Amino acid sequence: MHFAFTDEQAMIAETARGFFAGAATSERTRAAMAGGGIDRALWTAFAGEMGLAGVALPEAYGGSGLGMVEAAIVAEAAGALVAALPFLASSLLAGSAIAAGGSETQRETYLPAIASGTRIASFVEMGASGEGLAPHGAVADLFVVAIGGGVVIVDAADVAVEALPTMDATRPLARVRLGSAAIEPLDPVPALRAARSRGAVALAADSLGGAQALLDRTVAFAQDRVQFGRPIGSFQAVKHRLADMMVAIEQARSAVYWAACAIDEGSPDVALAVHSAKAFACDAYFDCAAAAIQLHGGIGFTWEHDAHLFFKRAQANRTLLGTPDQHREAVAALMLPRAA
Amino acid sequence: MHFAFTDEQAMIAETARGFFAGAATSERTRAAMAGGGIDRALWTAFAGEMGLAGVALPEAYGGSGLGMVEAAIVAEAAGALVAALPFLASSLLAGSAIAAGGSETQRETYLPAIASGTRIASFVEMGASGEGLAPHGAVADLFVVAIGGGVVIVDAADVAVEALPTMDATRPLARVRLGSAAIEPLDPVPALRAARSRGAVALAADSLGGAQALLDRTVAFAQDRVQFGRPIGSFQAVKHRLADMMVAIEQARSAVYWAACAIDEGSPDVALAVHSAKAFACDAYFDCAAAAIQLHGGIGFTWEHDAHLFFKRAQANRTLLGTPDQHREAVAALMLPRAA
Amino acid sequence: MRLGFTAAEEAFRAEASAWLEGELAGPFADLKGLTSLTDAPERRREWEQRLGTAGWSCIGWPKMFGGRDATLAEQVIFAEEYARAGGPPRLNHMGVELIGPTILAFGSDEQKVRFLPAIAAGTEIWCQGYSEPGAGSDLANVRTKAALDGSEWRVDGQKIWTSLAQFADWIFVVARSEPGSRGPKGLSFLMLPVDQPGITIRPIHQITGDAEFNEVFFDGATTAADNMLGAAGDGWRVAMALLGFERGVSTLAQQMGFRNELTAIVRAANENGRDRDALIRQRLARAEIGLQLMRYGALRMLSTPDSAAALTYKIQWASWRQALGELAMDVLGQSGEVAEAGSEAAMLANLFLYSRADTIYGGSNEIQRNIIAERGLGLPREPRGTSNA
Amino acid sequence: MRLGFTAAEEAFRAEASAWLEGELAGPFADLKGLTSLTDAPERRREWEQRLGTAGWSCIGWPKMFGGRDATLAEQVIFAEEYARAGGPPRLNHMGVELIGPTILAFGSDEQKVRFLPAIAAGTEIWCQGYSEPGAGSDLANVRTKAALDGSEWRVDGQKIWTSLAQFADWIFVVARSEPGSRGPKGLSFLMLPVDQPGITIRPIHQITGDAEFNEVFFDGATTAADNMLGAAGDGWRVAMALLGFERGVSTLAQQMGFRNELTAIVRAANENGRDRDALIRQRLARAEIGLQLMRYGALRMLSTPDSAAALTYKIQWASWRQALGELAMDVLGQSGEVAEAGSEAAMLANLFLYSRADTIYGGSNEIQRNIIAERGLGLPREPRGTSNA
Repeated sequence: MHFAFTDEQAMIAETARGFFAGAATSERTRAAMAGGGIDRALWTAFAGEMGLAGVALPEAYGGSGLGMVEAAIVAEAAGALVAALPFLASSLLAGSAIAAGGSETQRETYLPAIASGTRIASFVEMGASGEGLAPHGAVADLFVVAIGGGVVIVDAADVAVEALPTMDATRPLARVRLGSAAIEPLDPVPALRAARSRGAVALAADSLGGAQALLDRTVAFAQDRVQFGRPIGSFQAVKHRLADMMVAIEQARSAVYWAACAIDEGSPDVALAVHSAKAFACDAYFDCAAAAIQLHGGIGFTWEHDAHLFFKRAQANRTLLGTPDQHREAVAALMLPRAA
Repeated sequence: MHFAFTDEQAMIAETARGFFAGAATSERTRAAMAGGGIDRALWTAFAGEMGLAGVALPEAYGGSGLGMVEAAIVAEAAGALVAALPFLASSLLAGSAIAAGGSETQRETYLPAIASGTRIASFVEMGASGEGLAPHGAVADLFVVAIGGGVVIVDAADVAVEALPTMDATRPLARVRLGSAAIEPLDPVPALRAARSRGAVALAADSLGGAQALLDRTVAFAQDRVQFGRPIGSFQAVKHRLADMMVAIEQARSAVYWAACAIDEGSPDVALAVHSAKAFACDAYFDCAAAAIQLHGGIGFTWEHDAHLFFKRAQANRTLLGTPDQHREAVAALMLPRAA
Repeated sequence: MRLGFTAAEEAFRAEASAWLEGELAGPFADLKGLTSLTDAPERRREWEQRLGTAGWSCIGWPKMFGGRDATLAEQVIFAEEYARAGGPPRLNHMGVELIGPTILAFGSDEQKVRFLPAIAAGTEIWCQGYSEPGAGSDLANVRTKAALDGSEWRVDGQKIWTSLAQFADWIFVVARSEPGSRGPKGLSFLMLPVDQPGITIRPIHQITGDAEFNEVFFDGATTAADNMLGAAGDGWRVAMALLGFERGVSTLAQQMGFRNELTAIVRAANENGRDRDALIRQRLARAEIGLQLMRYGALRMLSTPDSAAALTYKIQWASWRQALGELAMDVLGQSGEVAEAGSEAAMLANLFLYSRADTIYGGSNEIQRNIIAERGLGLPREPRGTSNA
Repeated sequence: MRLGFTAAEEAFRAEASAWLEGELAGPFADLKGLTSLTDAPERRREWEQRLGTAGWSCIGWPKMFGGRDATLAEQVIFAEEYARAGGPPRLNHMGVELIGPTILAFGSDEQKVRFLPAIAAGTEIWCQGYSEPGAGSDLANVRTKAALDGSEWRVDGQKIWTSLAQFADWIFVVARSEPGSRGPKGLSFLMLPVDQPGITIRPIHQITGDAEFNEVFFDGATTAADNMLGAAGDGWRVAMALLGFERGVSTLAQQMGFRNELTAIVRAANENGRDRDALIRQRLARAEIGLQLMRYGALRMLSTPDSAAALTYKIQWASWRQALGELAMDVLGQSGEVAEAGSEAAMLANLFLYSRADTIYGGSNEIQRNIIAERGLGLPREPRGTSNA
């Protein structure tokens, strides 16, 4: 029992943070937002030189063979800069599904390209309508599609993909329709479980990174900005709201890494941990984003300030892969089996 | 359209406030709490000399013939001192039921005694178990009982009444069981509607009075109490929480008098108004009581300080005649007839 | 205490309703149900003028200035009927609701005749210049300067967060007319024509991508010497009184927009089945209750102008509407992320984003709580720092 | 990063579990599931002694002082198993979790030998004297005086909010030993026997009617000169370090009580059908998530002692438990108003009332937010007034 990063994990965290801080600038992110929600150069460096797209994919298929803790570390670092790249869609959702539910051939066929970033995958759960919303779907080369009781792989050329203007333009959604496309089935139960749980934890980690970045930026602003002759950070209303952000973030941190460990260790409480992390961290991110805008005052809701990028991503994180209410209801169902 | 007290209403408010401030002292209330939850001398003066128990009962039966607005004014004044008297149970619940659903004979028989305070009535809604909880039931001489689809009057001698130690000892509950008692039926629909709506608004008004009293007392404390070399009322955390209390209270005030007017004027939105007032004012009272204890610090949760009297009454107000959640659900049902 | 209306008032309601319905089903049908503050400015200018010619623009004003001497109850009724009929947001809100009443209260007879009829007729649209960059919620920290130069005031400085300046003919500003003065002293209240070389407007793009707000630059802007409300140095008093008018009948007009938004959310919940979710139902009920309490709070303010409800109104509506925006998105779910431009869902998504500003502009929630605590409850004032005036 | 335990640790778990189950099914069955802090003090004293003789009282301490040199993982496991077995609240919490570790850190060898084994053996129960009347959350504002009088310290003054003083043999206090000193300077940390003429204990009745807290009056109370921890004038440093131990393994013991409370609420909801109410389900889930995050927060604190999680823990648990109390009452509904004495419902009603104190004592939520903002985020300190030291 040691609930702190190993030296190797601390190094990965530092590397990932450094990478994003240098590369995922506001200018580049805004350019990506206007161009499909992907910074191609960032993605190439991230997946290629850095080898981070495959951080949690098996070594045998071109990944680093590390765990969900390491993937969460990377997602947290990406979230801190609201980086515009399909790490969630390609690696955590589609990649996890293929790794967990694919045949040997399927893994050999798809995972090396996903790990190296040369092919982008996405994931979509479809309702009875035969369509659904896929994150980064418009830039995907292939899709993992959950439909009916099955989970299948399908090439982007074989489905109808419609790019949709999305409030969070750093992770735009595309509407995907499955026609009579050629499909390859995966083992559905492990595939879906892996995609959902790893995706949820990655979103929770992204939220943690975003929330912490907003706290850091807002603290810096509150120390500099003077009103009524005092730095606004000296007003208790401001101090206390920043303190509340920290309280929420520290809990979110516990939640994210509890859930990541639970996945890696195959703990019996993995479902509880994943639902808890998704619900708590996404709510914390939203609350922190709301507070950050409020504490920045007028400048905080202008387009030129980055606060809205975080705010919109926070809202997107809440709605993707189940809302906080839905994940809490899932926790309640675990607690109250009789009444569920 | 004039949404402010008339001169007569302002005079009633002043009179009632003056009466309770002078008579319903902490010492007397605490003595009443130890003795059945009724200050007999207070009740005699309130109902007798002041003639306030019958404020909203018809003049023909010994009341003052005024409306729910005036009854709310009195309930608000009583709430401000957490006065221990059965105004709610006897006048607003049982008295309203008999006035609205009684025959001429029943009104003549019961209302004058209720208006003069010489007989105390209570009200209880019973479930399938044939029992229920009646406020001030242990000191009641008669009961209005809602059971099955009917509403009946029954003498206290003809039912089993068990006094129960109650968290809010200013309005203790008694368990009442209906045996094979002699009963007189009322017209159930108007009787139940009158008791529930007038009772709910009276509880909302009691909550308003209590919340405002807590705000006044806490503001005074915050101006006097020095910590870290400053009056605590100069700390923004304290100021802002007091401001939030005021924001809630002003809305509660609008809610209470909107609902009271709606009853008096027979407005089409009376159900919306009553549910809104009960939900909002009871929540506001609870929040204010919680804030008052917090802002008083250690002294606020001692037995000797009065804060807990308000806190417990606030909680009791939330649970009597439907919780805030239930009243909000009723509002939702009005808004969303299709899905109700 | 009485909430109902008399038969005469109900007759007035019928008249107002009939006129509004007729216009908004007929020549102005394109504006019916519009909610955006920035859309269709030219048509909304025509609507202002139509209201004016029919005498429905500023009904509470004296007849001699274009009003109809309407009673308070009639003003309440008109606001209700305007909402029920789906009237669009008033393009000249600042003129009708803020500067008009202020001119009525502080203006000279000449100023009243010069300005009020043009507002009532919808021929002169107004905007407001209060906030300045770097001052934020600190309204007394005005740096824009005004100097009397012969028969004209000359104004230099900058205002920010000026709503709808791009559509306005006139702007009112608070400027420092006594050099070296500090805080609320030495300020004057001036009215300037917008269309002049000394004034430049630059839109501020918000979180929605729209630009309702603007920066307004004054670089030797001028206005006639008698375009000052009150005396020189009286600016703070006039400005504060004007803010008081924000809590008048105009609150009912504002609430009409809120009602439309809530109705759209209920409709969305009906359509996607979220109206069966107990959590959503609670929040819809809270929204309904909150909106009703705004209405009855406004009626209390109007019936007793110095009621405590007035002090709490800004934070009440701002917080309510922000929560409404969050509710809207939670009703829409993921489809709110990809709402089609022009759809009602897109309007709600916009509400969600835009309402983040509600708790900031016009005195942030934090400032409002200070004001409530200090003015409403008599608590000690916040210590002012010394590093800056 | 690893949450699981080794096979050796699991063997330790089995041993601890077997012992606890045996005792709490056997000789101490009457204490199993007890949650009150004030009930059954004599039996709980016997339980302390039973833990002591079996070596399970202070397992993280060195063997020579009555511990068993348990690893951190073993301490976590023991806390979990203690909870699972339904162990009662530790009567000697202050001794085992606070003063014991402080003596280990600051005590002389003589002090360690004198005090630690008696704590581990459950023969000396401790309480804490920090707060003073009028000082509230302002811990540095200590007025209780200590003066060295030959071979003894003589203490005069008053402490308040002293938990469980009525059951204690020893009390530790912070007192002003340098006359005329102010704030955190000039304080000393003293340990005094409770049973002496110079000490009077008066219970404070709380909102529940119970009296867990006390006022403690020192009127020429004495203690031997060497019953001081650290040097004279070091009191603030020792006291702050002691507060740090509150965030150690003892948090896991505290959480065990929280778990019992949440379990009781779930049981009540199962029984009265409120477990089908979507609103209650959300709140139960929030409570479960919050409790789990306390657990994992505690494991982070224990794994990385200077983690930011430590700074936020007090407000986290206090706010969580207060919400838990409200949830309990909302699950019980009106029956919570009339809970029968001794019933589980009465325990929950008590939780509801008592938890109002959680956000006040031990540093109120407001003080905690100041500490987090100033120490955790580096924001400017709150200005201290000048009217009072």
